[in-house]
Amino acid sequence: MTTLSIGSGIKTSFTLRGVEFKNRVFVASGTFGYGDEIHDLVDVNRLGGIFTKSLSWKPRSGNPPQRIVETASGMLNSIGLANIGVQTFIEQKLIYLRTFNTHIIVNIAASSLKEFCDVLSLLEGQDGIVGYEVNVSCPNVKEGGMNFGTDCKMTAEITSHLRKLTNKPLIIKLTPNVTHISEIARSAESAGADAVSVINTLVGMAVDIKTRKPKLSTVTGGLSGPAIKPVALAKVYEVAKAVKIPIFGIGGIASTEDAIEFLLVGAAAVQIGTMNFIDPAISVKIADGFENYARENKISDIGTLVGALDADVKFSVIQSWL
Amino acid sequence: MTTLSIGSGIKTSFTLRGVEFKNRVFVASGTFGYGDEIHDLVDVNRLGGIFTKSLSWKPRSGNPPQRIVETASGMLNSIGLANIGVQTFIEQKLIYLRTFNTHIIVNIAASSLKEFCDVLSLLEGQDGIVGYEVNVSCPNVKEGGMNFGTDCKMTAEITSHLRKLTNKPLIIKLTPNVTHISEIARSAESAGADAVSVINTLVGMAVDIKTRKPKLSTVTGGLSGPAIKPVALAKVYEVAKAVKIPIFGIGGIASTEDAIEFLLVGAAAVQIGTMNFIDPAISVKIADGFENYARENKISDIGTLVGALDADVKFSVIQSWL
Amino acid sequence: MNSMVQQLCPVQSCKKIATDTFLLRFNSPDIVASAQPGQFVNILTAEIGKGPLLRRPFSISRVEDNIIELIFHVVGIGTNLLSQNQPGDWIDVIGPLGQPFHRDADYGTALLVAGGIGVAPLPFLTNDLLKYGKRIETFVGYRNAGQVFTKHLQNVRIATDDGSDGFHGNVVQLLELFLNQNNFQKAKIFACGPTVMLKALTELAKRKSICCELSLEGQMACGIGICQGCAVERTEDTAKYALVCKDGPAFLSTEVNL
Amino acid sequence: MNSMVQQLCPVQSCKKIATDTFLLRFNSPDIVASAQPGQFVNILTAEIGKGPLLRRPFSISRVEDNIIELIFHVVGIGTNLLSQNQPGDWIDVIGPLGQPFHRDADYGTALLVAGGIGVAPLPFLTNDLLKYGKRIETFVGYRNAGQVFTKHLQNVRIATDDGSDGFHGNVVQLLELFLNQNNFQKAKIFACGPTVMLKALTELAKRKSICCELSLEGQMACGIGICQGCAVERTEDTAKYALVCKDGPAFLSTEVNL
Ligand SMILES: Cc1cc2nc3c(=O)[nH]c(=O)nc-3n(C[C@H](O)[C@H](O)[C@H](O)COP(=O)(O)OP(=O)(O)OC[C@H]3O[C@@H](n4cnc5c(N)ncnc54)[C@H](O)[C@@H]3O)c2cc1C
Ligand SMILES: Cc1cc2nc3c(=O)[nH]c(=O)nc-3n(C[C@H](O)[C@H](O)[C@H](O)COP(=O)(O)OP(=O)(O)OC[C@H]3O[C@@H](n4cnc5c(N)ncnc54)[C@H](O)[C@@H]3O)c2cc1C
Ligand SMILES: Cc1cc2nc3c(=O)[nH]c(=O)nc-3n(C[C@H](O)[C@H](O)[C@H](O)COP(=O)(O)O)c2cc1C
Ligand SMILES: Cc1cc2nc3c(=O)[nH]c(=O)nc-3n(C[C@H](O)[C@H](O)[C@H](O)COP(=O)(O)O)c2cc1C
Ligand code: FES
Ligand code: FES
Repeated sequence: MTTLSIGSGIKTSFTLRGVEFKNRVFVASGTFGYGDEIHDLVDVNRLGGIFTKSLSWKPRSGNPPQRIVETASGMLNSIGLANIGVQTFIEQKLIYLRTFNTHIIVNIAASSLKEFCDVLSLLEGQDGIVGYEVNVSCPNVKEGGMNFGTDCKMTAEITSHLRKLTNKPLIIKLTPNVTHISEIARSAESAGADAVSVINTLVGMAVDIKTRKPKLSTVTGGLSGPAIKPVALAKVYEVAKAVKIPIFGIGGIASTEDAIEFLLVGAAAVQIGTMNFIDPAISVKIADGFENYARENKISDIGTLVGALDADVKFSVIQSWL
Repeated sequence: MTTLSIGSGIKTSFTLRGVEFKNRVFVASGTFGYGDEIHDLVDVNRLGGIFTKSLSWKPRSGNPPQRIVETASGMLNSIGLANIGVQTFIEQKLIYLRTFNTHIIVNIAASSLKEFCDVLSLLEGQDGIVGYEVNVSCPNVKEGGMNFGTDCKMTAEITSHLRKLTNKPLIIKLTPNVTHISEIARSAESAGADAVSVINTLVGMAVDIKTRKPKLSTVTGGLSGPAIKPVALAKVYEVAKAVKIPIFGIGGIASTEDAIEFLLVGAAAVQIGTMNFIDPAISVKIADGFENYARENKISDIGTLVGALDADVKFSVIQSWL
Repeated sequence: MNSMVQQLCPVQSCKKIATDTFLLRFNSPDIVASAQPGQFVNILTAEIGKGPLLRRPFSISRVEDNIIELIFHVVGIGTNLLSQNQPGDWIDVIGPLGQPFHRDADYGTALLVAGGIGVAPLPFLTNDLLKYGKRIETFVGYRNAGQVFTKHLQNVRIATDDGSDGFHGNVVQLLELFLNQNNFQKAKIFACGPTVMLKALTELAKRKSICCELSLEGQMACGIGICQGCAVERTEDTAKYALVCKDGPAFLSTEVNL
Repeated sequence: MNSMVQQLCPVQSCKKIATDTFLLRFNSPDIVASAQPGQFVNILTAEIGKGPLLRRPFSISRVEDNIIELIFHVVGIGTNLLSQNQPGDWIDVIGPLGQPFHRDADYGTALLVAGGIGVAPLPFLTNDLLKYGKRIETFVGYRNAGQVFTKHLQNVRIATDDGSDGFHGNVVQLLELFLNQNNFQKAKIFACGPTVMLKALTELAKRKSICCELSLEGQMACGIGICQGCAVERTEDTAKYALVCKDGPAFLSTEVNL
């Protein structure tokens, strides 16, 4: 993990709470498994890091099929956070993950504040985890299933509790299904988050007109893929205007050009999600793409692109008449 | 306007506050002009009705170019509600629109409660307008540019004021860029709306990585087209569960099958937007498509499809873990 | 485990062989080297932006020298694009994927049963079973005579829904008739086809106490076990769901709830 | 107003004529019947789901019998798909669209100026101006010799950025040289090309007091005046913006702020 800049002399690395990441390209939670199934098809060691599938306290079997629907330039999923549970993860996956020459950030999901804390506490004792991403797009069972991430107070509460439990990078992953994502981001920042990830999936649905049933067993699911890229960019831009902590930009990234758009609007790094399914090597191609772009544009540090958007300030996200 | 059901014996019409519409297929505001430029390419008289471009009190020249960006299966627009103003509309367009054998619903946009009221009052005296659609996705100048449609109180206030001014169908067009669209819909319903239109565009953006500038002059714009269909369906479904008034379903409809999905999740009628640009005859094809579908499935009234989704009630929009 | 690869493969030929049915042949020494009957490949049917987002899964129908053969029905946009391939075109393929049929179990006669395009994996399976020295009886059901395709199969009996070829009825009924007339000591069913057919077959296999392996379909996003999209319910309690792409596509009929 | 139509038109031919440049010919008696120089057509480059969402606008380059000719550069996915057309394919076209060049004004010599693929509308214009009995001088600028295409043009002078053909420099410099050497009583410029070129030309026309008409490009969604997407700023006060698709694409250089 010492190759922080490549032979080309271009600085690709960046640091978050003392952790140095070799570059700014990551794979998004739930779209890369635990890195074991896919490593035949992509050199995971070339990545800035891997965000694991969301882990909960107990294993979750997930939602009944049908869990996937293809849509125009996108897909809906309703996996139901199927995962092996944190204990099994530690026992079965972590040893293998440690052999990778890249950083592992564990994504945590839970249905209560206590569960979030329990999962993180258990992970704290383990080697090979550099930080945590907290998936607040989960229903809070106590609050009648209300989504944690749609509420500033709940987001702040989770963040501040977890903050007390760890000194490692703590990244809050925000849901886009809110009126003002910047307010949620600010709550996370004030409560001690080191970074935010923007965005999780958009709520969407699809109907089978022959059976007249929803295509997904859970009626609605999460929309991802190139279709949502414009929304994701606008959310990252809104958050970047509101907070000082770094942002992981996520949503529909399918090329180096897409990823650079995210850097320019203010993302310090990007996560590749759905496109891993279509081209398992895409993330490494984008890591290479960043370097080529830097070379062609005589940029010595990819970091100079972050927030380098040349935008007319008189227009703001909410004020422009659409 | 008496052909409410076609020779086939299939009932295609429906009624809203005493106004009968010949079928359930409409064209969406801002995507059909005032019907005059496009009538060479589509028989407007075959439509349930036309929603006009948003009209404001004074003419609006709109935003500087670039106003349009193509995205994956969608487009961003930042037209800036360019329109000729309500007075010119009455003088120059309405006479011509009256010659159409279809219903005209005027869409109103404004930056203050007073402007909404003034525009509607002026239109009330005119023949040839069967109802109003109110675009609440506009910034409220008084409230520092906060979008009317993101706030229950402001939405209710506009609705109740306009309700007092007209006895014609009053339709509130909702923005999807909120946490709980059903709450906004309920406010509109309680305040006297006859129907809601769901959805307006999603906030999105795009960046030119060569110039490092936003592609749209206003930085962000509105995303429309097939990319947003899954989101639109989920929003219509959420609203349908919350209110009793009819819903106009809008968002990415590109085929008869798409439109039927909207009916099944609870839309009483549909509006076609972006796809008018790609296939100007699409709306009439969908009107025909509804009849063919009804014939093949031995349905005597298209209305029986509305809300006929066969969904497992134990899952709700917000509770399912994505 | 598999040694799967992602490759651009040159198309050798793409020909219509029955109503809406195409035979596609492409070159891939690497996939051929490790492919086994019952496995599948996942194909990008068009460059990004020129077709659907997700890859499309297809059973490996036959291998010959360095060539992979697929047989597929045109049912939507992806298969439509795939059918337009011509010699000289290149396709982006990931494979071989999934678990193969368990061919080495203890049985004398292999009963191969397919509904419609479910026939696709049978030629490869047939070829392999012949090596194991198994007796093979094949039963294929189609909607009508126009769809019938039986090349590279052994001892074929045909059923058509409209009676235009072979037995008038469905393929499970045809198999049942055969089972009633013949007495097997040890048989094993290998089946592929629509879910409704596989359900009926599961029922029949249970009644007749015949071991039955099903090749399932399932909506897939990744095809390699990372998205958890292609879940199918298990019958046993160990884990509630199996993944069609990783744990299957071939499952014992007693393992899964269809 | 136009009598525009939406039609499926049969492709007659599609050939590469210069670096990344294609000539597409398709049949449409209806569009030919009303087309005028400077107008354009709006084409669906692929069926829905098999290409980009929006139509793509192209100037009508020539008409001949019932055939419309387009010349285009492959710059992205839409033009790439369009270039793959073959005789026998059908394309969905809306046209003719927009306002034609104002050819009937009071001038003796027409100075036709094009940058790169801006040459596209000139053959149709040339043919028409010859009918009006105008003298024509044509100036075309390209990046390099490989891009040069001058068929159906009159009295052509070429500029290339790299000097590999004709004048070494840009086409506006070439025109200025020509204007300095010749004295015109009444000339009118008709121009089409990249915005940066049109800006320089506007400047030159102003200095030389020559009437100048520009064919603009603009990001379009509908092409028929209903989306308000293709706005260009006007110089006069009457209305702030004009629509490229409906009020243009041809505008006097004094009418618009580029
Ligand atoms: C393991 C496996 C092996 C298969 N082998 C074959 C084969 O050898 N020959 C063959 O003709 N077909 C086979 N199929 C089915 C084939 O994948 C689908 O017919 C194809 O994906 C349809 O794509 P489309 O774009 O034409 O249809 P569309 O209906 O437009 O596809 C829409 C979406 O639904 C999915 N889908 C549609 N039908 C199916 C299906 N039956 N199973 C799974 N997903 C589906 C598509 O992948 C896509 O995501 C197999 C499926 C699986 C899972
Ligand atoms: C009135 C008019 C006439 C034109 N005539 C010609 C012609 O005769 N020959 C020719 O080669 N080109 C012409 N163009 C430009 C041509 O429309 C674009 O090159 C084409 O749309 C690019 O599509 P693409 O998918 O290949 O490129 P992409 O870059 O993938 O397109 C992305 C988006 O940008 C738009 N776009 C890209 N370039 C342009 C452009 N220069 N002008 C307007 N929109 C653009 C596309 O329409 C699309 O919406 C004309 C444009 C206009 C407005
Ligand atoms: C199949 C699938 C599973 C996902 N699982 C998770 C998850 O477990 N936890 C999480 O925080 N996000 C999850 N996501 C969301 C992604 O990490 C990402 O935020 C989202 O897909 C948007 O990025 P994309 O458009 O690049 O896919 C999942 C997405 C997909 C498509
Ligand atoms: C170019 C354009 C202009 C629009 N103008 C308006 C408008 O003036 N008022 C309004 O209420 N909605 C406007 N809309 C939103 C549409 O009416 C519709 O709600 C939205 O586009 C989603 O539908 P679609 O995906 O079918 O386009 C506009 C949309 C587009 C694409
Ligand atoms: S298709 Fe992704 S896990 Fe099976
Ligand atoms: S492109 Fe729609 S108005 Fe010009």
